[in-house]
Amino acid sequence: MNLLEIRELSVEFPAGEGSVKAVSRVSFDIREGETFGIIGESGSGKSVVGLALLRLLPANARVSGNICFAGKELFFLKPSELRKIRGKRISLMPQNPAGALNPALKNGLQIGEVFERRGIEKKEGMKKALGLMKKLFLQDPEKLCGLYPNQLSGGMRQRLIAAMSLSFEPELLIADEPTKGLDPEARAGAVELFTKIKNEYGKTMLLITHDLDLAHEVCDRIAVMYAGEIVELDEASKILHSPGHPYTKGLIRAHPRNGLVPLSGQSPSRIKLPEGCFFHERCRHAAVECSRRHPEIQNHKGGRIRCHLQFLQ
Amino acid sequence: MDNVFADRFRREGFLPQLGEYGGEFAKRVFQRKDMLFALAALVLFAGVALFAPLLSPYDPNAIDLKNKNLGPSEGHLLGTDYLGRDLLSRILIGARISLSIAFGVVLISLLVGIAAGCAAGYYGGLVDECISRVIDIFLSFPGVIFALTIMGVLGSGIFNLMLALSVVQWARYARLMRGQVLSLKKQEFVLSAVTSGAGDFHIIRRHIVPNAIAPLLVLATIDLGHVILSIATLSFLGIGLPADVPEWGAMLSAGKEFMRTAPHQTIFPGLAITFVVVIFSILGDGIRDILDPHHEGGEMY
Amino acid sequence: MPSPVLAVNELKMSFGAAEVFKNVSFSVAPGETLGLFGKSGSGKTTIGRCIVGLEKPTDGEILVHGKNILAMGKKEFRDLRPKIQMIFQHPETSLDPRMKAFDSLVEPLRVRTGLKKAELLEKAEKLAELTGLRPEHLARYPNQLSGGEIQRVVLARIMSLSPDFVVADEPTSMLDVSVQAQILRLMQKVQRETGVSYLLISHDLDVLRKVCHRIAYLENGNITSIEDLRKKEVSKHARSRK
Amino acid sequence: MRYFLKRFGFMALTVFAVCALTFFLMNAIPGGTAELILKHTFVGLEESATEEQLNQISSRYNLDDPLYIQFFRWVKAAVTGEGIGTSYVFRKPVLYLLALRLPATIQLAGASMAIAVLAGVSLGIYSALRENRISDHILRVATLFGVSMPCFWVALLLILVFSLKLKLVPVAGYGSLENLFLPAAALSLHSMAAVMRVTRTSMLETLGQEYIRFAKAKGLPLRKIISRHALKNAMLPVVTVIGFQMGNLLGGTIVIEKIFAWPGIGSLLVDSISARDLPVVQGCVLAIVSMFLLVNFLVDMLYTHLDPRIRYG
Repeated sequence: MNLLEIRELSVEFPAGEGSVKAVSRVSFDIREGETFGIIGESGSGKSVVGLALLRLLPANARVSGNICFAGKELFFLKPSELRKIRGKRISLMPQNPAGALNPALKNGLQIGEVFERRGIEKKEGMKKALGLMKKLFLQDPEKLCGLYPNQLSGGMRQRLIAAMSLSFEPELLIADEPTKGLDPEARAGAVELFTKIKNEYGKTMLLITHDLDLAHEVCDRIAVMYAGEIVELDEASKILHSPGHPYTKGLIRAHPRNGLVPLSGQSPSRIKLPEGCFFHERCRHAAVECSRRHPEIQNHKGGRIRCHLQFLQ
Repeated sequence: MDNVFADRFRREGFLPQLGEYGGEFAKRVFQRKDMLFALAALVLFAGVALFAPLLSPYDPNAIDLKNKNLGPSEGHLLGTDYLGRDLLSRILIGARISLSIAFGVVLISLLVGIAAGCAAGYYGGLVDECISRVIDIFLSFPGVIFALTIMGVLGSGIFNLMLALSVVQWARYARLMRGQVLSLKKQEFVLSAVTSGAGDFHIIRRHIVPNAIAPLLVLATIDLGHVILSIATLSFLGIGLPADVPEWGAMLSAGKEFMRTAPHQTIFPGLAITFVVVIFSILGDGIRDILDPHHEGGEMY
Repeated sequence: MPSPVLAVNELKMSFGAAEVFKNVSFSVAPGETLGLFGKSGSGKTTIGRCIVGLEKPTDGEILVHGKNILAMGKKEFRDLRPKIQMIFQHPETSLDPRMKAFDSLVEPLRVRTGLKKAELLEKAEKLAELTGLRPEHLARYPNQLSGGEIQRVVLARIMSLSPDFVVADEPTSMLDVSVQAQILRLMQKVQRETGVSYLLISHDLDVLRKVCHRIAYLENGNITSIEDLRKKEVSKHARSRK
Repeated sequence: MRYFLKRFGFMALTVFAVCALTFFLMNAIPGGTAELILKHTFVGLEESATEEQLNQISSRYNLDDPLYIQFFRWVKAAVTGEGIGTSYVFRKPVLYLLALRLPATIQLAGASMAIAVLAGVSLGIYSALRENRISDHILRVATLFGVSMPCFWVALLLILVFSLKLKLVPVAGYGSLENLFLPAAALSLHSMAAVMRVTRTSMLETLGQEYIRFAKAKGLPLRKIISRHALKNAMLPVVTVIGFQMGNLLGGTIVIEKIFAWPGIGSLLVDSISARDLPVVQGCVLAIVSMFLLVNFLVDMLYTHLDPRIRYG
C-alpha cells in the first residue's frame, strides 16, 4: 500500500533570463511503514523535494506534477486543509535543529505546546512529552524542560526536535539532512536515534541525506538523485552494494572506506544542463548515445535506473 | 520573506551568483524604481547646488524692504522673506551650503572612523581598549547637544560647524568599522594572508577595508540626511552659521516670527530639508538591500 | 629516519584554568603525511594554528628544520613563514570575496617578490596545471566557484610559496563525498611531485586511514598513540608525564 | 554582580569624562570669565568696570587658579554633595535651577517616548503582518517622511494647523495637558517612525525564521505564533533602537522646548550657551548625559531579560 505517490514532480526557480531546474520529473512511491531514502550531493535537489511535499517552497518557485498522500492530491488542497496535514499527518524534521527551536522560550513550553491544540490537558501533555523524551535517549527530561535551547548540545537539540515531531503522531516523518553539521559522535547518536524511531514506532519515513552510512543503516529503499533527477531507485542494500548507475558507483567508490576513488568533474550548471545524459561528461563508460539522447528512467533488475548503458551492455 | 530559502539555494548553487561587483550593483540599482527616482532627484539636487548662483533668479542677499513677506507670485515664485529677499534664490543657495557641509562632515567622520576602527579591531589589546572607551564616551552623548556645546565654544561658521559635527559623528563609524574588522580578522582568507607573510598594512588595505566598507557606506549615505538635519537644527537655534548665510534651518527660524501672516516662509525651507533627507534615506536603504541580501528591506518608494 | 621537517615538543595550551591540550609531541618527516585525529573541541585546530604561528601556545616547542619558531625574532619568523602553510576548513571564506581567483592565487608572490604581470601569469599557469584548475576558473570570483575549486585555488596559492610543510585543517569536511576524494587525491599527487609534508587534521578516521602515513590520536588533550599505517601495527606512544 | 559594578564604573567614568570635556571646552572660549560675570552683574555699566572690580570677581570665584584646579574643586564639590556651582546669570545654585527645570523635560521626553514606543511598535507589527498590502505601503512611506522631517519644522506646522488655523490648543506654554499635546507630538514623530521601521523589519525577519515555520508545523494558531514565538524575539532590536532614540529625543527637546517656551533643561542649556553661563551648561550636560546613560542601562537590563542567550551564554 502506497502512502505517498509522487508523479513527475518538477520545480524551477526563475533566475535572471533563464531558470534553475532544481528538480525535474521526479517520480517515486513510499510504501506504508518503510523508510525511504533520497541520497545525493549538495545541489542535487533532494531537499527541494522534501519542501515541495509540504508546499513549503518560496513563492517564486514553479512547481508541476502530482503528489498524492493517502489518496489526497496535495497540490489541490486548500490552505486550511493543508494546515491540517502539515505537522499532524506529515511532519518535517528541519535541517537545522538549532534554528527550529525558539531561542527565547524554554524547551518545556515548546514541546508542551504541541499538545495544546489537540485538547489535551497541559499536565497530561507534559507527561506524554516527558515519556517521549525519555524514550529518545534524552536523560533527565524534567531538567531539560527548564532550560533554554541554547543550553543544549547539537545532538540534544536534534532529539528534542525529533521528540516534538513524533509527538504529532504523524503518518509520515520527513527528516531533512539530519546529520549535516554534526560531529562524528552526534552523528552516531543520530543513526541510533533513527534506527530506534524506525524499529519502535514503525513510522513511515522519508530520509533526505548525503550521508551514505546513515542511509545504509536506516533505509529500506533508496533513490539516488543527480542534477535534479532520480538516476537510480532500488532496495537500499542493492544500491549500496551493487549499484547499477555509473554515478551511484562513482559516489560509493569515492567514499573513503570504499577506496576514495575520485569522480572526475563536478555537477553540471542547473541553468544550462548538458545535452543528452546529465552525467555523460563525468562518466567513464559514456558512449556516443549518451551525449545525444537524454535517457529515460526504466525498470531494470527489480529497480529503476536512468542510463543507456544498462541496455547496451 | 523566506530568505532562509534564498540563502540555502544560493549556497547550493541554484540562484545566480553575484557577478562582477560593480556591474551587478549598477544593474540592481536600475531594477529598483525607488532608487532610480532617488538617484535622479539627487543628481538634480546636486546640479542645482552646483549651479545655484546661475539658476537663482535674484541675489539671495539682496534686501528689498518694499517687497517683504510677499506670498508666492510670478515675480517671486516662492515669495520673499521678512527683508524682502527672494526665497527661491535663498533655498537654492541653501542647498549648496547644506550639501557641501554634509559631504564634508561625512567624509571626515568616515575617514577618521575607518582609521580608528581599523586600529582598534586589528591590533586589539590595549589599543582596542583605549579606542573603544573613547568611542563609548563619544556615543554616550546625545549628538545634537554635543555639537551645540562645541559650537558654543567655537562660535558660528562653516568650518566650525563641520568640525563640531565631525567630532560627533566619527564614533559611530569607528564602532561599526571595529566590529567589521573583528569579524573579518578571524576569516580564513585574512589568516592565510597572514601566514603567507603579508604585512599588516597590505592586509588592511587589500583585504580588510574593501570587505568592511559596505555597511559604512550605507551608514554614510543615511548619515548625509542626518547631518543635514543637524545643521538645520543648530542654525534654527541660531548657533550654526552666521545670520546672513542662507541656510534652511536659519530661514525657518526667521520665518517662524511671521507664521501668522506669511506661513510660506516656514513651509518651503522645511520642504527642502525633508526632500533631501528622504532622498538619502531611500538611497541608503536601497544600497543596504542590494549589498546585504539577508537584510529584509524591500522597496521604499 | 631523515631529520624531521617539523617537530612539536610538549606543546601546551590553556585559557585561564581551562587546559585545552598538553604534552602534545610529534614529528613529521619530509614527504610524509601525518594525520591528527580528534573529536570536535579537542583542540586539534588550535594545534594546527599554533604551528603556522596564528596562535601562541602556553608552553612547548615547535621546531621547523630544528629551529624553534616560538623563540624566533619577528624578522627571522617572517622569512620562515612561507615554508609552513595552512589550508582551512571552510572554503567559502578561504578566498577574499572581492578578489578574482587569479589575484588571490598570485597574492603571496606579489607580496614577496617583485614579479611582473607576465611572469605572474606564467607562474599561475603552472600552478593551475599542478592543481587541475582551468584558466577560466582563475577569472572568476570565489562565489562563482564550487567548494572543491576553491580548495584547489587555495592549494595552488600555497604551493606558490613552495612550502616544506602544510597544515590541512579538515580541508574536505565541508565538501561532497565525490569532491572530497578529488581533493585528497590531488593533495597526494602534489606531495609526490613536490615532496611537501602534510599534517592532516580530521575527525574522519576513514579519511585519515586512506591517505596518511601515520595517525596521531588526540584524546582528552593528550596524544595517546601514534599509529604507523606503513608498518600496520600500533606502537604505543609513551606518555611523558612529569 | 561584577557586571553591575563594571557597568556603573563605566557610567561614572563617562560622566566624569564628559564633564571634564565640557569644562575645558567652555573655558577655552576667548574672553575671560571674570568679564562675563561682570557683564551680567552690572548690566549696561560694563564700560565703567574697573580693573579692581575684575580682580575682586576673579578672587571671589577663584578664577585665577589654573583650570585643572578649578575643575578639581568643582568635582570635589559635586561628589561631596555641596552642589555643582552657581549660575553667573541667575545667581542661583545650579542644582536649584536643574531641580526647577528637570521635571518639565522628563515630562516631555517621557510622554514622547511613550507615544513613540506604543504607536511605533503596534503600527510596526501591523505593517509587518500586512506586508505588501496597501496599508503597509502607506505606513512605510509615512515612516520614510517621519524620519526625514526635522522635528522643529513639524512643530511649526503643528502650531500653524492646530493653534493658528483651528485654534484647538494654545501656541505655547507649560502646565496643562493641552500644552503637552503639540510638543510631545512633534518630538515623538521621528522616534515613532524609527521604532516602527525597526519593528516591521525585525518582525518580518523573525517570521521568516525556521522556528516560526516549525511552530506552524506544530499546528499552532497564527495568533499564538505571533504572540508567543515571534513577538519576544522581534522585540530585541526594537529595544536597542529605543535606547538609541532616547539620545535623539533628548537632542530634540532642545529645539522643541525653545519653540513651545517649555521650561525644561533643553532651553536652559541653549540660553546658557549663548550667555556663556558655564556652571549651568556644565550642570545641564551632566543631567542630560546621566539621563541618557540611565535609560540605556535600563534598556540593557530589559534586553538581557528578553534574551536568554545572553543570560545563559
